[in-house]
Amino acid sequence: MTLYFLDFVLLIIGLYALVVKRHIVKKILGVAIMEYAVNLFLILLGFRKAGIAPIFTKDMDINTFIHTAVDPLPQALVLTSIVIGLGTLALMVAMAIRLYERYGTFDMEEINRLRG
Amino acid sequence: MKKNKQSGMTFIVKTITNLIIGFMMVFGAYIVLYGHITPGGGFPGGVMIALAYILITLAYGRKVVESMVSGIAGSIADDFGALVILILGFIGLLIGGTFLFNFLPKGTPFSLFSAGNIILYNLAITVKVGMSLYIVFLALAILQRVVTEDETQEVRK
Amino acid sequence: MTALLPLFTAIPVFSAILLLLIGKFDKKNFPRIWSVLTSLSLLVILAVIWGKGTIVHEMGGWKPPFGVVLVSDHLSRLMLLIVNAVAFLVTIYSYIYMKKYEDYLRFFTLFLFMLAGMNGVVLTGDLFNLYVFLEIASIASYALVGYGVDAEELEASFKYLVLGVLASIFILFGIGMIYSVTGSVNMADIARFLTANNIADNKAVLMAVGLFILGFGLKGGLVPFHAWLPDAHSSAPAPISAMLSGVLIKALGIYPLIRIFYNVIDMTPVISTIFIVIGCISMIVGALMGSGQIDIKRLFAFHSVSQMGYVIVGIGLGTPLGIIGAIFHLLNHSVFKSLLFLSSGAIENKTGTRNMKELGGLKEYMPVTSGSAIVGSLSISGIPPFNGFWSKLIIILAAFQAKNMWAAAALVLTAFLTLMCFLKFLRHAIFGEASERVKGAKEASFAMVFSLVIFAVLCLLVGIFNGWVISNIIVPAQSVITNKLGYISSVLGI
Amino acid sequence: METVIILHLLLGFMIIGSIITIEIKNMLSAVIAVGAVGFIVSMAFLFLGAPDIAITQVIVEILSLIILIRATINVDNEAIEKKEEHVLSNRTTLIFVGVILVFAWFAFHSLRPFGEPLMRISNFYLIHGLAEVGATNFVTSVILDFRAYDTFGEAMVLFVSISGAFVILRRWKREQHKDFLRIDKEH
Repeated sequence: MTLYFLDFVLLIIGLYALVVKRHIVKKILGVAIMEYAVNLFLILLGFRKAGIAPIFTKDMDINTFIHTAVDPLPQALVLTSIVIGLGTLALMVAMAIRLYERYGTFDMEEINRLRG
Repeated sequence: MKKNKQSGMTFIVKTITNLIIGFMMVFGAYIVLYGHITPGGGFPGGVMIALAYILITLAYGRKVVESMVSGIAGSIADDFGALVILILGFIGLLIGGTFLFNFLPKGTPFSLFSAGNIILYNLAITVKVGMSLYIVFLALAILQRVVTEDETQEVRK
Repeated sequence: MTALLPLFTAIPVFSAILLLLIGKFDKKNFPRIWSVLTSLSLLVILAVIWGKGTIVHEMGGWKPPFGVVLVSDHLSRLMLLIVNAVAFLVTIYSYIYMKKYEDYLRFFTLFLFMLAGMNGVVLTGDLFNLYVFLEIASIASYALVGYGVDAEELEASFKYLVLGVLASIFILFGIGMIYSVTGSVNMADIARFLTANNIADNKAVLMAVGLFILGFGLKGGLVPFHAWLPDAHSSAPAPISAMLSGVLIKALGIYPLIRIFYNVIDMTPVISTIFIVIGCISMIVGALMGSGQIDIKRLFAFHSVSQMGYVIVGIGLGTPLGIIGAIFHLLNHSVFKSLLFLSSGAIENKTGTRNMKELGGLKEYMPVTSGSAIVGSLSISGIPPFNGFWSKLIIILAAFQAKNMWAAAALVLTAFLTLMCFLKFLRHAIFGEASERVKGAKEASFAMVFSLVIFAVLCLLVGIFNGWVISNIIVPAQSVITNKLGYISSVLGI
Repeated sequence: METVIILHLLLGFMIIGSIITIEIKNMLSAVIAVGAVGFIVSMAFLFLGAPDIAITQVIVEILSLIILIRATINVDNEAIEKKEEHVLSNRTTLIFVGVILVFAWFAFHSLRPFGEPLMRISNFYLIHGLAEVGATNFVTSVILDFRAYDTFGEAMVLFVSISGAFVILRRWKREQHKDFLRIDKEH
């Protein structure tokens, strides 16, 4: 339980950075931290006590493997969401660069004011 | 690799890059090809190969890398990677009646060609992920130089 | 028949990639023709599978709870109709409109990906798959909002991107919690597990419910999280703001809410009151903030927020009549809101400004565009012969029937505010004396006028034949929503 | 038992690292701090028995670090000193966050206890994976065969974000009638 809770605290820290911080790159870093927190939460859900990685090797017996392997489904979900996070990060950095080029500053408040 | 002196980073970085590039490419290829036997798969392998090219860009500057894999060739390879995934899906739809059906024979568990068209998907995803991340890095690199030129100090790129 | 379902996402993706490949050689005509053909072919496929009951397609040949499954029941087909019909007409409209921007090869690629993402969201029966296709549609729309790469558009699309990613993270966290409690990601399997073990009231599911309302509410532009909507919809190119307001906030925001809170997790009284409260606030705040606007696109964007409030109130009421009214309003709103945004695009294209004060007397110079704008404004404010009137009437009746006086009062007040606001728009922009900017304007080109006229005719036809539309399209969709056990048995086949 | 302790330690480091990321002034060191948090996450994945995800996390982490450093290297790296709290006054955010944390604490108690996942669907994958798919890496068999549609969708997500980044990054000289479109600000 405390692992889930600590992970949720990490998510809240990322959310805090996203909402309160005015620097665009800090907002992007906040999003990155929230992505880590969610991915870690999904893998934490799939962990099995004294569980081994779901990779079947030659010297294993299939029956003991089935009862000790960790849950492969959340890992499939997390692999997808890591790459989605990379995609959104690339888009955000591209926009940050262009915003800096147009407004000359990374400060979101300044940009809102200039935009009128 | 022609070593033009003025662009790219210091000599030390260049020699280290020469040493590492071979290892990164081989390790990336291993992760992709054995993705269904040992940990790894299309995505990490593809990104690793893209990182090898990005390392060359950082160390030697864009001109050297563009001569090896140009932006246009990269985007065409990217489109072909995506097309291969789609075509495999459609073939599965024709043969097995459902989209993305695994129609190739499954083979013996620990051999290389053991899991039907999983290996084909892995290769297609490697080409797609690797090439698209390489191109987007080139785009980011190009723009970065333009920004610095506006500030009239030539950045050694 | 089941083999046709994956085509809804495969064909737009296939033609988008082909577009990128062949577009390198012929940048001018191939992209536009090809995307019109693609959206037409999707409409043809929809016509083929229209009346066939619930069709289930198991991806990769695996039985539902183990593989990903595509479910096409009446509700999904209604949403497919809305998404693909509006997309087809918007593609025809942007055939000419996009000339203003040079590079429209990437525009049509991203447009087709957004279409594929929305079709994927509407069709899938799997919670995580819904998240993946929601991401495809959202990322395509972030880039499309910032397509003009101008100072305002970049700022608006960055704000939209940040809030969109926030919503996706909350949705993924909610999916994780549901997975931990029920052990599965397939919607029908979750529903079966929750009803079998009646643990719908355990705290983890409640938190997941909260996260879903937060995430999908943000994607649907409901009030506490609507900050991005006016900027994004007004600074996007006209066809994109028509797609965003007309279809995207419904397919990514409202449809998942309906599907999850009626077919997966039970609609408890607590959730329905939350829906009604959010709906009422959205209606009133959207209408109030809309009335103060000068820029016609921002005015339409704020009214999108308030019209979505109507739909959410209808859904929150939970009575069959309320749901019928909500879905009917969903259909109507996508027709007349796309019409309004496309006409604002035509006006901006020809007169160069979106400022109501500077327009005036458009009816002499752009008769067809102003005619369609009049039809759109009348139907959004609920004037009898047009479609908006019937759906608003049904929702108000449902509110009275459900003895929810607060909701009924809010509904009537918003209807009145919307009417006032759009009369002001008509008086400023269409009637009155012509300003110097309008004098030089001539009628929009044929493709733009064509889709405007078709939307206007649809507004009128749906308004007149509302009886037929309700009984043949809306009631089957409503019966699917309220019949949760039917959904579970048709998907899992038990 | 000791994996739980190690995981608590790692999570503690992550929280410290992310607080450093937010509060530090120089932008470049903030990016480095996020890189550190990312690598600790990858270590946690190793302890949780997910080697695939650890490799992917490390590699994607390196790439996002390069892209982030690329964005912040040539620009003024000092954070904005102006008054920070503009969105919500400190007290309301703290109360709001406090309420969420308390509710989350009770919600996480009714989740499955850590270490005993409800393996309803995954048992099918583990039992039938070897026979019907033939891949010994079960995560890959889930990704590329049982749920191949997710990976198809996700490959397209990357494709969309790359062409989206190109749309944003393209050098494009709009025709001179750009100001013609601009809304007149002085009205």
